[in-house]
Amino acid sequence: MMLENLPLPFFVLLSTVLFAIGLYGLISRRNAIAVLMSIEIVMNAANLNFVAFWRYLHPESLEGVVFVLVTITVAAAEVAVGMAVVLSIYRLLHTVNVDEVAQMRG
Amino acid sequence: MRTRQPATEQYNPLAVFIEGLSTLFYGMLVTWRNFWRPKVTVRYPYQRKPMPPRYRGLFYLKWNEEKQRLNCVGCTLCAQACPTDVISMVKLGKGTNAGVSEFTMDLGRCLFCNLCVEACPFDAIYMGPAYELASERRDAALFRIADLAQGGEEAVRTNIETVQRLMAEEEKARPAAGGHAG
Amino acid sequence: MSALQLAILVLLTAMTVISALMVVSVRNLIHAGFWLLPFFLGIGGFYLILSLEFLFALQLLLYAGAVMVVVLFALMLTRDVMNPRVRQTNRLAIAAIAASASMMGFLLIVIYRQMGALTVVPGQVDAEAITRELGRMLLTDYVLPFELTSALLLSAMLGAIFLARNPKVELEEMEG
Amino acid sequence: MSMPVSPEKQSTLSTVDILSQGMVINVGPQHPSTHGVLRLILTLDGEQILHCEPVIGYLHRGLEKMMERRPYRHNVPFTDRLDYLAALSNNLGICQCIERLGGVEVPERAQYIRVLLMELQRIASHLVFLGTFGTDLGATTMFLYAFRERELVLDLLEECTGARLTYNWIRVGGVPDDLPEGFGEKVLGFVKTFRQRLEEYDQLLTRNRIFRSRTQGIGILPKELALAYGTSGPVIRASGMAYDVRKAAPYEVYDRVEFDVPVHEQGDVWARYLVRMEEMRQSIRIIEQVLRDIPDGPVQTKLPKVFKPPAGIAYSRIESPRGELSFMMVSDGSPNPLRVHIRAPSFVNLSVLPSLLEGTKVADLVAILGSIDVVLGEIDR
Amino acid sequence: MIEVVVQFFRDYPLLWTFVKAVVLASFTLLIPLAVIWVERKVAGFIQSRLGPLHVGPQGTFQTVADALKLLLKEDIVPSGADKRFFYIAPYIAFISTVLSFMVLPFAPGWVALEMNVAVLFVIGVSLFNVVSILMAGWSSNNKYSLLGGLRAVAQLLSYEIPMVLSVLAVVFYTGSLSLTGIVEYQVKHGWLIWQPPIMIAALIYFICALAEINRTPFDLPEAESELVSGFNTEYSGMRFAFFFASEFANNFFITAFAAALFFGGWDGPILPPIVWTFLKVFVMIFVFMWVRWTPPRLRIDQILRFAWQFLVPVSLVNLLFAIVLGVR
Amino acid sequence: MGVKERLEQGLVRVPGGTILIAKLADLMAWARKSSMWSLTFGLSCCAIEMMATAASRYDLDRFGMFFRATPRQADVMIVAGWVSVKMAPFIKRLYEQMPEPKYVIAMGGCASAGGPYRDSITIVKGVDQFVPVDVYVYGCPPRPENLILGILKLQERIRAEHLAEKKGLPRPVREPIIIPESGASG
Amino acid sequence: MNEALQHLLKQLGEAVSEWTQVGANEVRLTVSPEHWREVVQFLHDDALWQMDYPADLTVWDTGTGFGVYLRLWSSVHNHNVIVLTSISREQPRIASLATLYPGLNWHEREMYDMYGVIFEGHPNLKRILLPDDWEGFPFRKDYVAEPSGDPLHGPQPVD
Repeated sequence: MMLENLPLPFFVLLSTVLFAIGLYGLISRRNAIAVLMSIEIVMNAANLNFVAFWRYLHPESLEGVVFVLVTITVAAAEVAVGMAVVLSIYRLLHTVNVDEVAQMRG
Repeated sequence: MRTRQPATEQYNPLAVFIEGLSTLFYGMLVTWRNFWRPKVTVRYPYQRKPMPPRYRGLFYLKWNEEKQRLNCVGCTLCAQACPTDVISMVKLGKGTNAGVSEFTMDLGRCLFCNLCVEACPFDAIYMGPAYELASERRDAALFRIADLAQGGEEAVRTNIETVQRLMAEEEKARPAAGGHAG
Repeated sequence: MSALQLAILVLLTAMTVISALMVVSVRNLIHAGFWLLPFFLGIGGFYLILSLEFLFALQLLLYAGAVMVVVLFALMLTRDVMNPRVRQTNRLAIAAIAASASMMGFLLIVIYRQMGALTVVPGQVDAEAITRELGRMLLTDYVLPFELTSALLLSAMLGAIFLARNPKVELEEMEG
Repeated sequence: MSMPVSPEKQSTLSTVDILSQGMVINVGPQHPSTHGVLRLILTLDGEQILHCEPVIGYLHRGLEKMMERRPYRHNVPFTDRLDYLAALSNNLGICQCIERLGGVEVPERAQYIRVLLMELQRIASHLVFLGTFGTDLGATTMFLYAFRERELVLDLLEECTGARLTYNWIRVGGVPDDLPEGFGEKVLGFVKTFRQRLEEYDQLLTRNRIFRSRTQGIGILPKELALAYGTSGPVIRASGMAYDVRKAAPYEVYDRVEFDVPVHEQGDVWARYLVRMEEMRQSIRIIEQVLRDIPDGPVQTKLPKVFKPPAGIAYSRIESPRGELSFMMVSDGSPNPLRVHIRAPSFVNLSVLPSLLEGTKVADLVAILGSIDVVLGEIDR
Repeated sequence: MIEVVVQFFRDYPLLWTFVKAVVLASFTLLIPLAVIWVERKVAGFIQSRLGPLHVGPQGTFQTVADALKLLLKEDIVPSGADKRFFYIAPYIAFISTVLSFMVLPFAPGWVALEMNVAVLFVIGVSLFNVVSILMAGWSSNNKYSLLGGLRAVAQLLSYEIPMVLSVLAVVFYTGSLSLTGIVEYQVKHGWLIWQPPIMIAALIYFICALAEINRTPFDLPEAESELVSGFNTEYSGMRFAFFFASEFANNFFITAFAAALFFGGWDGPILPPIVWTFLKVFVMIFVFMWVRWTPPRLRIDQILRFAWQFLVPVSLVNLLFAIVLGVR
Repeated sequence: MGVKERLEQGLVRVPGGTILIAKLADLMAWARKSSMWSLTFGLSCCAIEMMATAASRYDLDRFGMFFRATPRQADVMIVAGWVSVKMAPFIKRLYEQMPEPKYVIAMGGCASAGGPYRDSITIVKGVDQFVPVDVYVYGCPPRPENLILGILKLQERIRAEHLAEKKGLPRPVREPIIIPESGASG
Repeated sequence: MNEALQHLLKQLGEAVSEWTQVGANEVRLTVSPEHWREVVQFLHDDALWQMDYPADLTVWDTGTGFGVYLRLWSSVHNHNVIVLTSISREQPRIASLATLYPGLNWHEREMYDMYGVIFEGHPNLKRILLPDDWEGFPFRKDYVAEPSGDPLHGPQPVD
C-alpha cells in the first residue's frame, strides 16, 4: 500500500543492520539460549531480504516466499532441537554457557 | 508408597476417552436436573427461616406479667453453671422475693451451651430465637439488664419497683414476727 | 507517501531495530527473550507492508508464538544459572562489535555499488491470490522441498523429544 | 505452594529453581486446600515429594489444661469445638468417659437418642468431607450439593438440639431433653430424600472417569502401616482392616442395631472415599432401625449437684466420623478432673501423612490430604 | 454530515480501521461483564442457589460493580517483581484478545479487519496470550505464579496443536483461510457441523477450547486448591481486572470462532444475522459453563498426556479424513 | 487508588466538576460495597459456618461476594475462628498483603474477643489487637444469617465512610476498642 | 486373655508391679519406668499378645511426678492393654516407643511439648503444638505464664 515511494534499498539496509546486530549477539553472548536468539535475528533479517527482493524484482513467481517458508520451518525445527540440546546440557553440566561447555568437553 | 499411575501402561486412550466423555455427560445430566429444580436459597435480609422452638440464640430474662417482675431472683446459679463466666449480676433484696438489679452478660465469650438455662430453678432465663448479633462495636458484646430483660428498660424499672415494694411489705410483716431477714 | 504512512514506517523500523539491539545487549536474558516479541512483530509488520498477509500470520504463529515461547520456557527452566547481574557477554564482545561492524561495512559497500540495480518499482500483486498460489506451488513445483521440510520438522521433533528425555523427567514435568 | 509471603520475605524466597533437587516449599497455613490451618513443609525433587513435614498447632488453645480448671460437666460444651464437624461425637465421648469414671447409668431411651444423633452427625460430617474433597479436586458443584444436603441434616439437628454446629446436647447421664414432636417422621423424610441424593452424587462424582483417575492408585496406605501408625476410622478401613469401635467395643446400643462395616482393600484415596460414601448408607440403615426400636422412658439420670467421681483413671472410646475418638480422664476425687486427655483421631491420622506423601507427585497432595479428612480443631486441641 | 464522515473515513481507511479497533476494544472490555454475570447466574442455578441478586435487578449490575471496584483498588506491585513486565503483561493479554476480535465477522460486513488469512492470524495472536501469561508468571516473583505460568503455557501450547489441526479440517473443506469466506461457504452449502469429519473436529475443538480458556476439567492454571490463583496470584486491582476481562472475552471469542467455523456464523432464518451470531455464542457459552460446573479437574500430567497421546493423533487422522472427503 | 486521585484532580477544574466528583464518589462507594471479595481463609468452627454461608442455602454470591484464594484480590478478610499466637503473625501478614481499601470482619466470639478461651494462654483475645476490625459478628458460632448481617453492616459502614468523606468530614475513626469488663471473674 | 496374662506375668513378673483385669478383654498393668520399653516390647512381639495397634499415649501431672499412660490394642486377639507407670518430676525421662510404634511419635512429641517429659531415643523430639520459641511446659501444674503483652508472640493474658 505504501510501497510506491519506498525504495528497495530501505529493506536491504534494514536487513543489513539487523544482520549485523544478530551477528554481534551471536559472537558476544555466552548463554547458549541467547546465541540461539541471535541466530533468530539473523534468520529474520535474511527472510526480510528474501521477501523484499521477491516483491520488488520478481513479484510474478513466488520462489522467494517459498524459500522464506522453508526457512521459517527450519528455524522452528532448529529452535526445538536447540532448546532440547540446551536443556539436556543444562541437566548434565548445570550450565548453559557456551564457553564453559566447550571447556568441559572431555 | 509410590504412586501407581492408574494402569497407564496398557490403557486404551480411546476407550478411556469415550468412558470419560460418557461419564461426563452422565454427570451433566445431574447438573441439568438441578438447574431446573427449585432453589434452596433463603434470601436472608428479605426472607427468614423460622427458628425451631429449641433454638438457642441470645438469652433473655423472662418477664412475669402476673407478678409484674422478672423471674430472676439473683441466685447466681446460672453464673456458677457457666463454664466461661459469662454472667454477673447484682442481687436486689433478700429472701424469697429477692430480685435482680443488674444482670450483665458478655456475649464475646458465651458458648450458647444452655447450661445456665438448665441450672436455673426459677425459669428466669431462656435462650431465645434472636441470632442477629453482628455489630460494628466491640463492646456490643456486653449486654446489660435492660438489653436482656423482656420488655427492656421499662420492665427493669417495674421489676425494681416491684421487688422493692415486696421487700418493703416483707419488712413491714417481719417485725411482728420479731425476726429479720438476713 | 502520506505523513501517516511515514510515521508508521518510522515506528516500525525503530521498533524492529531497537528491539533487536535489546535482544543482543540486555543483561537479563529473560528480558532479552521478551524483547524478541516486538522484533518478530516488526518483521511481521514489514511482511504486511510487502502485502504478504500469509507470511505475517505465519510469523505471528511460528516466531512470536512458538519460537519465542520455547525460548522463554528454556530460559525460565535454566534461570538459576543466569544471574541478571552478571555480564552476559564474553571476552569477544569488542571483537564482535568489530566483526559485525566490518561485516556491515562490507555489505554496505556491496549495496552501494549495486544501487542502480536496486532502484526498481515494485510490481502489483493480488494479496489474496498469493496465498492460493503459494499453496498450489508448495504442492506442485516445490513439493520436494515442502516434503523435505516436513521430514525435517518431524525428525527435529523426534530428536528434541529424544534429547529432552530423561529417565527421571517425563512429559508431565514439562511444566516444571 | 507457599502461602503468599510478605514482600520482605519474597525477595529472598523467589528465584529458587523449580527443577533443582531438594527445593523446599511451604503449603499453608493459609491455603485453600489444607482444610484449616495446617502447614506442610515439602522438600521436592522436581514434582516429586521427597519429604513432608506437617506443622500443626496453629489452633492450639490448651483445651486439656483448661478442662482441668473446670468441673466435669462444664467441660462438655468445650468438646463441641474440638471436632466441629462432629460436635455430638465429642460430646458423647467426654460424657461416656465421665459416666465411666463416676459409674453413671444411662437410660435406654437416651442411649437410642444418642445413637440416632450420632449417625445423623456422621452423615453431616461425611457430607462436609464429600464437599471439600470435591472442591479440592475441582468439582465445585459437589461442594454446594453436599452442603445443601448437609443443611437438611443441620435443620433436623437444630430442631432437636437448638444449635447448628455446636450442639452440646449430650449430658452426663443421658440427653437433656426428649426428641421433639414428630422428629422421627422428619428424619425418615430426610432419609428418603437423601437416598436419592446419594445416587446423584454417585452419578456426578463417583462414576466420573476424571474423578477416578485422580483418586485410584494414589496415596496407598498399606494395612501394616495403617496399624502401626494407629490410624482409625475410614482411613484404616480403606486399608483393609475392619476396625470400627462400634463393632470392636460396642457402646450405647450399637450392639443392638445391624450394620456393616465397609472395608476396602486398596488403601488408596479412592478406597477412603468409597468407605465414607458407604458409611453414609450404613448410617441411614442404623437411623431407620433406631427409629423403629426406640423405647419409651426417661432420658436422663439424676445426678448430684456437685459431681465428684471417685479417684481413678477412666477412658472411653467411640467411633467418631474420623475414627477412634478417645477421652482419658484422671480423677483425684475432687470436683475437677486432674487430667483430661483427648485422643483425637485426626491427630493420629495426620501423623501418617508424611509417609503417605513420600514419593508422590505434588499434584496428588490435595487429593491425599483431602482423603484423610482431618479437622484441625481436634488435632491442635 | 454523514456523507462527510463517510468520505473522511474513505479517504483514510487506516483511520477507519483504528476507529473500529477502538470500538472493538471497548466491546472486549464490556462483553466480559455480560459473560461473567451469565456465568455466575448459571453457576448459581446449577448449584441450587440464585447467584448475584441484590446489586441491580437480578444482580445485573454486579459485574459492573466488580469492575469499578477493581479499578479503584490499590495497585500492588510485589517487591522483587520485574516492574515493567509486571505492568504490561495484563495489557498484552488484553490486546491479544482485542486483536482476535478484529477479524471476527459478527454479521455480513461487520468485521473490523477483513483478512484473507484470518484463521491463521487468530491462532497466531492467541499465542500472545501465552506470552502474557509467561510474563505475568515470571515477573511476579512468586513461586506459585511461576509454576502456574509454566503450567498454563505447557497446557495452552499442547492444546493449541490439536486445535489448529481441527481448524485446518474446516479450512480444507471450505478452501478459505478467511473467516468471512468460511461463513459464506456455509451460508451457501449448509453448516459444516453436519459433515462427519468436521463433527469430530468440532468435538476436538470444543475440548481444546475448554483447555484454552482454562475451564474445568482443564482449569489447572488457576486451580485454587493447588496453586493459589496461578499466574495472577500477585495481581490486584486494575491489572487483575484486565486478566479477568481478557479471560472471559476470550471465552466469548472462542465460542464466536467456533460459531463461525462450525455453525455457520451469522447464518440462520428469520432473525437478523447479528442476533444469530450472539444466540449461537451464548448457547455455546452456556454449554461451556455447564461443563465447567460438572466434573473435577485433571492433573497436569494427565492433561498433557491426553493432549499428546490422544488429541494430536486423533486430530491428525481426522485431518486426513477431512482432506480426503472435503477437498474438491 | 491512583485512578481516583487523578480523576479528582482533573475534574475540579471542570465547571460543575465538584458535583461530578460527588456523583463519582457515590458510584465508588456503591461499587466498593457491592463487590466485596473475601479471602478464602477459615480457622475453626466458624469457618464451617462461613462455608455454609457461601453454600446454596445462604449464598453469599447474592451480594456479589465470592472467595478468592489470594489476598491480592481480596477486599475483606473474614477471620473465622480463634486465633492462637502461632497463627497471629500469619493473619497480620495476610492482612498486609491485601490491597487498600481493605476490611476485616471478626467472625465469632473467639475472633472478636477471645471467646470462651478466656483462660487459655495461647489464644489472642480478639484479632483487633493486631488488625483493625470493622465488624464484629458475635455468636458461637454465628449463624450464616448473622454473618450476612455483619456483611450488610460492613456495607453500611463503607457507605458511611464515603458520606463523611463527601461532606468534608474526617473519615470516621474506627471506634475505640472498649474491652468489656469481664462478666464475673470473681 | 487369662492365659496370655499368666504368660506375661511369668515372663516379666518383676517388672509388673500391679495388674487388674477389667472386663473380658482389658487389662491394666502398672510397671516401673525402667521396664517400660521391655514390657511394651514384649506385648508387641509375643504371639499371645501381638499388641500391634498403638491407641493412645499420655502423661499427667500428679503433683509429685508424672504418670504415663499407654493404651494398646491387638487387632489379632482384640485385647486391650493399658500400661501405666510414673516417673519423677526431677528426672522426667522415659524410654521412647516411637521406633516400635511409629504412631506414638507425635504423641510423645506432644507430651514433651506440654510436660517436658523426655522420651529417650525419640527420633525427632521437639515442640509440636506450641511455637518453637515458647518457654516452659504449660501443662505442668506449677507452670505460671507471664503474659508477654504482644498478641503475636508468647503467652497471652488471661482474665
